[in-house]
Amino acid sequence: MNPTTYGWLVLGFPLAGTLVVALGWRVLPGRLPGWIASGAIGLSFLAALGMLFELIDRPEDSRALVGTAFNYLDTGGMEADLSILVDPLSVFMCLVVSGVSFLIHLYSISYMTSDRGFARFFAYLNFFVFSMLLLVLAANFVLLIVGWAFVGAASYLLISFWYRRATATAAGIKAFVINVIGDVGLVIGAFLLFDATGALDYVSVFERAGEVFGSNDPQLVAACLMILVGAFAKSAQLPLHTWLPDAMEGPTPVSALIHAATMVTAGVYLIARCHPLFELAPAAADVGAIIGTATLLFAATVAMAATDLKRVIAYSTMSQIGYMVLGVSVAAYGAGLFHLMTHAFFKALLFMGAGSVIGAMSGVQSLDRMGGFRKAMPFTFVTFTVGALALAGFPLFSGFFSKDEILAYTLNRGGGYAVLGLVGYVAALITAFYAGRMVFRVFFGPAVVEARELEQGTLHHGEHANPATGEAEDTDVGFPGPEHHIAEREWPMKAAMAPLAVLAVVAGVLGIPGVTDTFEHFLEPTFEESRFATTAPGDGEEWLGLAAGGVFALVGLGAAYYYLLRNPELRLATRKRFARLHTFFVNKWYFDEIFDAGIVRPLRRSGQFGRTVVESTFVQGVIVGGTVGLVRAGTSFARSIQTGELRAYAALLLLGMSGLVLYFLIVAT
Amino acid sequence: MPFTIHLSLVIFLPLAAALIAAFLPARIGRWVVVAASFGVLGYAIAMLVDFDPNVRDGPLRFVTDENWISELGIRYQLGVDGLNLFLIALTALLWAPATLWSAVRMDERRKLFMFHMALGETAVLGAFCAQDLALFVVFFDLMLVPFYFLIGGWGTGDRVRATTRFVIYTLVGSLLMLAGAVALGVIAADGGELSFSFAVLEQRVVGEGTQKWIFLLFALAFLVKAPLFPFHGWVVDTYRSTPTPVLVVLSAVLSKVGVYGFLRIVLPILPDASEYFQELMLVLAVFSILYGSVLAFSQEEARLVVAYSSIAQLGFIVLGIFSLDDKGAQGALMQMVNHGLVVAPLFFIIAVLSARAGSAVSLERMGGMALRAPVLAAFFLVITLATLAMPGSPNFVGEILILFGTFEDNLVYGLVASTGVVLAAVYMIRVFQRAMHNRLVPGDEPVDLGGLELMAIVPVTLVVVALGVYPQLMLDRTEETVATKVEPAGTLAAERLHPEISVIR
Amino acid sequence: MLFEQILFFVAGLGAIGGALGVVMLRNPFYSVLALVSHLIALALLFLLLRADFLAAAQVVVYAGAVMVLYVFVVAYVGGSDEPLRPEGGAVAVLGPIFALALFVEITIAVVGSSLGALDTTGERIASSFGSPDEIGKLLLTDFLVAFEAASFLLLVAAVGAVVLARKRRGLEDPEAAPGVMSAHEAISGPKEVAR
Amino acid sequence: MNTSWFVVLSAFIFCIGAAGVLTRRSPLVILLCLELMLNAGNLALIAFSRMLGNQDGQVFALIVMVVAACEVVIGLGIIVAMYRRRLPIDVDAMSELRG
Repeated sequence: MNPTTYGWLVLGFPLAGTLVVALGWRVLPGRLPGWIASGAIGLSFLAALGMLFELIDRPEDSRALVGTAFNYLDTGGMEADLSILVDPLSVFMCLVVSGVSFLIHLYSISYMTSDRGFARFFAYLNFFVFSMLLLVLAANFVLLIVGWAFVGAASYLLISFWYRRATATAAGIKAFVINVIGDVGLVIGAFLLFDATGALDYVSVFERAGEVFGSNDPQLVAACLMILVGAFAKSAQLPLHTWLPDAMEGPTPVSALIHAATMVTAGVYLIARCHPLFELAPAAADVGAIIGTATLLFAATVAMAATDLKRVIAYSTMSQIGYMVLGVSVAAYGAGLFHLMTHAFFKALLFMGAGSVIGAMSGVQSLDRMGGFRKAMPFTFVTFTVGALALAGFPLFSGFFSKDEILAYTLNRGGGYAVLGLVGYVAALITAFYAGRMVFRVFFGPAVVEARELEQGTLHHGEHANPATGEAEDTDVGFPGPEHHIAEREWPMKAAMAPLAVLAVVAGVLGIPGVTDTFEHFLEPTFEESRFATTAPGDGEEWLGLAAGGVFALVGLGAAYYYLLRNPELRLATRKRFARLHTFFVNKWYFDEIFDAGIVRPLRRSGQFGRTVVESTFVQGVIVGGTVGLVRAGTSFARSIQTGELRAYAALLLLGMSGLVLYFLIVAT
Repeated sequence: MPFTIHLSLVIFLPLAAALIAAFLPARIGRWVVVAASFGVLGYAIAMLVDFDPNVRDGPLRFVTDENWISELGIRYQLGVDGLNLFLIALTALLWAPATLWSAVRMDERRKLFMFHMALGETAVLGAFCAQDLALFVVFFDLMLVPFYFLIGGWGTGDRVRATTRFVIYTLVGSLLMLAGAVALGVIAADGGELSFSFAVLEQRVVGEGTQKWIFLLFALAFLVKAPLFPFHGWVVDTYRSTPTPVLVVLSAVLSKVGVYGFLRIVLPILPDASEYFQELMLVLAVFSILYGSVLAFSQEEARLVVAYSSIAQLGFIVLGIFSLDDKGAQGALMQMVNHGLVVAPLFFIIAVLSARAGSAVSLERMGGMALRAPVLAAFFLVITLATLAMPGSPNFVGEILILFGTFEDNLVYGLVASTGVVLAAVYMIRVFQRAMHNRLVPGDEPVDLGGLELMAIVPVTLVVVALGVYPQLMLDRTEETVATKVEPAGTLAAERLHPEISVIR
Repeated sequence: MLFEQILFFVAGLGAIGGALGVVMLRNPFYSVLALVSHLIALALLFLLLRADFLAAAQVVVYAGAVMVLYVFVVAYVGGSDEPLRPEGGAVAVLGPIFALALFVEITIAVVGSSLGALDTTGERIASSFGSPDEIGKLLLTDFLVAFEAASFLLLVAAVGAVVLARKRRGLEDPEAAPGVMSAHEAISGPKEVAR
Repeated sequence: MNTSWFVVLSAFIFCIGAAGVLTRRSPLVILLCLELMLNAGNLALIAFSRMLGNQDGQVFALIVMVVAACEVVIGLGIIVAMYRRRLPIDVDAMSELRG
């Protein structure tokens, strides 16, 4: 079969799954919607594999195929078909997305079992996967924007999935609006490209860009910056990141799928997809690199101070995406995308582990209340630790190869990039520290009540309260569910976590410098025309970078061990000593407050102003009042004649008649 | 054998049915009117099917051309082309559920209500089909009559005030337009034979100075009808008091007649003036977008959110039209239809919500209904997303065309306008969330959609989804006409901005 | 000729006198009688103008039948006197002035008219001019539509009069004789009758 | 007799009637004054008919008489209805048409 046929199948299965689950929500019994949805994604993954094999069979120079269904929009010179582009990059993305999604679907079947919105959850989740696949398969900017917005909508729906929680709905709105800002950025960017190249599909745009744009052409830089706005909004990079930590209000599988493994990495995909443009506009690429670096450092510091388990992982996600953005911005495409993949594995794994722990804690998410789960939850402990080690970049784990490869590339670019690379290493140290901190605080130390209960074989069921506000839950809708589920007791959860744990360990083998470069070789056709192919570090340099990264990881983990387990007093003392810095980190560098004061409140106030002043004084007063007043003045004159007195009417009639006769008399003479 | 469609039949079918129904008991009569509105819908569908996008000669189809008032050169001239095809279909599509809703839900002086609804449909269809300026004016003013009675007679709250404002505003506009139309006909004839036919007027040349003041007369009438800031003074009261089925057609269809007038009359007949006032209209449009969005954001009444959002949406439409670019105008036309398609179910949904919340109008009294009314929530969600022009909805296609058209030569206006897209996301998702999510407000009784409500909401929503999947369906059929209507003014604008092009020409 | 002139002045003065009587007399009953005399005087003038049929119709239908209707209604309503000069009312003062102005204007117009025929007695006419025969022919040929319309109008008027003047339940006291109102009712309106 | 005499006489009667309509308050008398005005019109019609030697004017006068009769019937009907509803028989009291 043609690879594009497989491509349509990849899209078709999740869509069919969405429709079946959404339309059959009332008749499908029990866990069936979950199985249908998972099956759809599984089939989609198989189709993606089919696409992969078909593509590999083809010669390297014909591995980019466009399949068109029908013309979506074609008017006034604009042309955008409903078409998909199958090339190594999109196939790679499809594999990651559908693969990880399948496992998370599986996990969700258990995790969401007792939730009232079981079918709704899977309909949303399938819709999300469909949208994400549409995003990565789209062959033009219009379809990309469609997928881009669809995933935003799915993300909104899933963040506010437990919609009786005020915090969840507020977080949903925030995420949605910031995503729309990104959409608008993309639309403007797409126009700037269209204006110059007269095309909207990737192939023509990239082809003609080289002809119409010089290096750092202002219009191209503007277009790339607008594309970056879109990418940053979706990938939670500074300063459009505030929605991601709040998005943790959604169910944990959602955090794992959308806000860790797939959707948030769309920005990275986009930059990689548009690399011909960014290479023509190095200024824009530099902006991407700098923002990526800033984000990775910022998020790492906040993750170090945060106490909510899911938020720690969320900030770590931001930080890791910062690495990816840095990678694809400095032309380390293979490395950036490699990190995207390994990150998807270990971050999904971390979230699943966190979900299991939170299940054991019956909804509590605070690290301060956890501890000593090592014995009570051995499976979760092992998998979570594997994930954390991969995140920390522990030597030979997958994160080690991917992250440190990015940094090696960056250092190798030299100049200002070296500074970015060094910042990256510092953040890597912090990353290792907070990765260790999570593991040590959750699984080590004295066992908390919940852990002891679990060791005796009973799962703790506490009061249901919103972890963010302490507000009692509305049990109608279900939230994590009246009953909790942990990996130790549910085979689907285990079945989902085990493969990911294995992948988190071994995925690195796809990209060991000098030994296996399967990964980069596969992606090569997409990036072959890159002008920066020469700046890639040699194997030796890469190994040097890896070694440095490994040392930082070990130091960070060691520090975490020393501070948290060996010498807890020192930890408190340090925290006291740097109290100001700590508060600054805990308050997330005050970004939320700044936005609130700078954008949200002025907007609300201008609404108030509009309603009270403009509307009542100007529109209702001057314009309406003026018009109505004029008409009223006219009518009141007319009314004053209409006395209702018959004789007055008759008199006027007579007067008029004598006037007329008089007129004719005068005219006649 | 080619299927022929007599537009007069389509136009006057509702009125004829209403007259027949007047002699029947209300119990039967209302169904006659409903049947007629569905008959019109059937006709409109037949017309859509019959409208071959590939025929390139003579864009006007299904023409009726009779002498009407020969002394004044006024003809009874009807026809369909790409410009009004979908607007006629929209009218037919939305009047059917609105009439159905009226037949079931309105129980006070029912026969009269149905009569006015039918008269309204006739008037709107006439205004869309008319190919003669005088005929257009007649139907344009005829629209006012039934709506005056519908709002004044069946409205809620301060309906007298609402009716007065509505009538004064639109009447002032209409009178100015009447003056403009007469002046245009006479001046264009230049002592020769009077004619008000659009086709003839497009050929005749009117001096630029004359064009300018005639433009202002027309623009005022159309802007009031739309409405755009600052001519929206009637909107708040009217939207508050109008009964639901009337509001549906008022907001979804009537407001489009005004902006349709820009494309049909102003741009092709007054190109110099359109070009001259382009900047002004763009400023008004952008201002409407921002103002409507910001105000929609701070409203507590669901209907008023939609009211102000409509001002913003109409701002987008005018922006597209006065970008004087085919893409922009094409997008504007598409957006007219789309806005109608989403606003109609939106008002039905608001009526449903308010019925569930003990006939409250404020968003504060609604909340958490999604759990017990999941079907309602699903449709509300689809419509909300379409309203805020989420990519994948037809509204997105309309908006992206408008924005692309505006960016082309007026980048700054386009950029400012695109913030309106973000604001739309804020206020629409806020309405959805306040009504559907969060805790259930005590006293609300969320029951899911019933039969009538489903019939009113579902088909239109399906059309929205279908257009979202295949927007080219509309673009194919409208492209050519829109381009010819925009061309005269567009060429002038292009020559001003890029003098080098005119040199080449 | 002289006889005609005398007759004109006599009849004209009679008509004017009747008209003035209608306007000036305070009792409506007398006004009606004045109108009857005015109409009869007019009928004489019609005769002078050779409108024989019309003169007859005027006397029989108008002065006879219609006026009888008036008399009945006046008797029924009870023609109470009214003050001739209603208190206040600029209209009452201005009205006659306007009327006078109009009369002056028309007189000037007639006198100053260049229409020569006004100063003649008129065209030569056949002896059958104005006879019932001729008028009847005209009515049934040239003016058939007007004739039919007029008859239809009469029908409508008759129906309308019946509708207007019939008794309405609930609006008045069905027990009380029309026109008789007790002092109590005059103050508080008709009382409800419990059935 | 010259036609102008008749016309002037007709104008005089018409004006008397008009003045009556304006000065009197009883609807009954106002109706009578209207009769005066109509008859003045009739007189003018017949005078001109004689002047032109054409009987059309007489036919018109006849129609006017019919209309007058109708008007009387309706007018009197209204007065009777008013009387039955105990409304004052006074045109100044009837000002429902006030705008």
